[in-house]
Amino acid sequence: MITDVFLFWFLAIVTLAAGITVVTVTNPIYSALALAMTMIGVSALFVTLGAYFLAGVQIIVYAGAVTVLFVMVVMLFDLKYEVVAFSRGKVSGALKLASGATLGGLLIGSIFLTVNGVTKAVSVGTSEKAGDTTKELSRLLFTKYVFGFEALGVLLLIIAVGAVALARSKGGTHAEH
Amino acid sequence: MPNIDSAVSSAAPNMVLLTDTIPVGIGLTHYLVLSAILFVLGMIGVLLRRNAIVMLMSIELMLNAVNLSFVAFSHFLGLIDGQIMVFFVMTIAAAEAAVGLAILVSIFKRYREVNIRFFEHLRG
Amino acid sequence: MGNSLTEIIINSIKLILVFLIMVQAVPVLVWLERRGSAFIQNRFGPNRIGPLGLMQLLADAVKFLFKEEFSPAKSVKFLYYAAPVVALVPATLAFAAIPLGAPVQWDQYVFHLQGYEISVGIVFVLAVSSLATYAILLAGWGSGNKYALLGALRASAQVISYELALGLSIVGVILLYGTFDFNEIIQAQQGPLILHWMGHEITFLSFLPNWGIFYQPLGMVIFFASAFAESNRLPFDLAEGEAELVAGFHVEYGGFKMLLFFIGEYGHMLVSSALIATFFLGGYTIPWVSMAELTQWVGTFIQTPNWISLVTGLITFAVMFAKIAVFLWIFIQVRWTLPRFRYDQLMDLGWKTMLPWALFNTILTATVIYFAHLG
Amino acid sequence: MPAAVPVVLPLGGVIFIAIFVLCFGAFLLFLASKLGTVNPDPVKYESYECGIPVQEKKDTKISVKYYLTAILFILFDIEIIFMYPWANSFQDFIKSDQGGMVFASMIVFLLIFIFGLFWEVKSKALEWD
Repeated sequence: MITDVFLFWFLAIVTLAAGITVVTVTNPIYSALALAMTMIGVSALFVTLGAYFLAGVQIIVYAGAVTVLFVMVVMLFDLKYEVVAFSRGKVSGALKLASGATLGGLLIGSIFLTVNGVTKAVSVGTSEKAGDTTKELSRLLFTKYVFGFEALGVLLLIIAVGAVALARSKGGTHAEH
Repeated sequence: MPNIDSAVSSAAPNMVLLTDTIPVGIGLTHYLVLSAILFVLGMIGVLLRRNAIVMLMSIELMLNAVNLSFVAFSHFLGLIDGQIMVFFVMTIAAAEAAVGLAILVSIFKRYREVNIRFFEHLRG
Repeated sequence: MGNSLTEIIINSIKLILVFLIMVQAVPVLVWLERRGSAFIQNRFGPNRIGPLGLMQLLADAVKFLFKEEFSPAKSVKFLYYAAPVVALVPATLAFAAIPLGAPVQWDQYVFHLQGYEISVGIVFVLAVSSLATYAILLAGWGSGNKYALLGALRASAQVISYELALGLSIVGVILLYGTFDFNEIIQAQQGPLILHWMGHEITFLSFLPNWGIFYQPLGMVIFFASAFAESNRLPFDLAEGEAELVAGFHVEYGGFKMLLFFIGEYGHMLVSSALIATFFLGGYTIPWVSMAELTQWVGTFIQTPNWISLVTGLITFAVMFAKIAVFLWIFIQVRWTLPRFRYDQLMDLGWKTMLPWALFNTILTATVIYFAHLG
Repeated sequence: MPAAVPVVLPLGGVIFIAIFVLCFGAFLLFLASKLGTVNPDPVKYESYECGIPVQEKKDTKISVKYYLTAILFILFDIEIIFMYPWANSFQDFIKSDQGGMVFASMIVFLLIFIFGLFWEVKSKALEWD
């Protein structure tokens, strides 16, 4: 039990530190790398929650694909340190920070107020064997959520077509001259 | 394998408060607070940063925070549905990043600019 | 990592041992590569130091350690030094997840001859190896050299393109065994090859072992070819096309930093070979000999159950390494036999040839499994 | 409460060996930097461009092809990831007589996938010259 607690705090600190780095660092390349670290941290937190398969998918999709795209784009743009990384204007900046803090306070407060009322369905056996979570996940995905699954397939197709069309349109990256 | 829906309804009489079942250690609250902090971090990033790429990264951060709370709920409530939602959110997030970056790259190629304030001046 | 301090310590030592196996394999592979290439090209290769030039490894290590350590003036120091260190991680993590031998039973303890048992092993290995792109991109960006950056972009575009074919070719294997767990896949490949079709048993092939290669020949070919591209080796080492790109993403690296990249690359080869052996060649099992027969045979020499278990584990470990060695030799042989692809040919091969064939393999496997279970 | 104990062993091991390898690599680099001779020379610290004087360019033109490849990779990668849970439990579905439905839904998904791939090839988004 003590190792569990230790693991959670370790991962939480790593994830939060990486998340803060994403927002505060002025060099976008370090932002992207910190984002990758955040993804890995969140994936490890998934493991502590028993979502083994999702943890793997999180790394493959986010850290292995999406963030690589971010890193590549930053490299293509050849962006160095920014002079004006943050929005100017002291009043508006303070306002934005304050609104962020307010939202955070509200969220955390509501979590503490309501979490006691969250009830747990006792008899539903999420098995402790990880493979079973995966099988359960795919059973639900292909029965209850099969329509959403197909819809996502269509969405991905549209995005693939759209991304290429965007790149080939006038002014796009692959425009024909 | 038990059907989830029927299992929930049949289990309704002996539902227990989560706080009763967790004597020590890490509970739902920990994960939810962590996810809330990550979400707020992402929001502050979107509000404060001017680089459009970093803003997209902050949006990814927010989506990750949501994923974390989905999985936490799924684990502590014993329902797999949350994990499937995470699956969907991941797909949407990747699609959003792909299209967002495609637009950014198009604009950058033309105007060599990623500052979000510059985007206001764009006219069709 | 375990519930008591002893378990934690034992597991830590085991993990470090697995890592050291990987690191120690690298100089041997380098020696093999140099001697092997010399053999293929009818020359001698390193033969001055020690018998068969074996001591060359030691000399090289010392040389690397005493080389001058410097970084180009335009490099981003942190990323430049981080890249070779990061390059070590994916291969190590992936290698530790692959079972290298039968579990050893010692009194009430069970030692698995693998770093950690993960029930979603396949997904884990794929996830970890998808992180290998970062080392390449970091090296290219950190060097502050435009050729390095170009090489890095090329290499990473190549790696991610072939990751698609690699990931899709495994779907057939997962369909076949219905699990992500390496140990279960190895268990399922024991015994003779008996095909099931609509409730009938087809036994005329039962002189063959029940290996995945006989079910998934196309999947294996695609997996093997993608593994070459993933580890950036010839005929896919476009990142290193020295004619136009000097030496690719590691042009500014020398001395020990280069050696770390080497360990990463050879580690990748090791992982690929081990994965092929696990998926398609029965892993650590011996063909035509079941585990029970092996234990019985060992039992004729040794009496103590602990030692029987240990010797059995070591024998299976040796078998696994023999299988890995075969594929490592093919890696080396191919490198010195085939010429390099052109970049457009490479991308065409990945996207327009291997991806459709892998799709075809998936559909075929699913259809056959579906109809085989009817009746 | 679902027990979280069996998680700890692999996750702790992964984190341990990752940190160990990072320290190992950093230590070796440190050792090499201490042991090696230092012999500075201004030319040595220039970028290596085959020995000719370094050509300074303000903006290096890098083909955006790489980036389009990366976008297409993300999309197809996700489609492949969707096949993993399906492949993992396809035989279980067949055993519980849901095989036909699941098989059909996957075929529809695969057709969408194939159509997307076909479209990309046809629109020459994957051409390298």
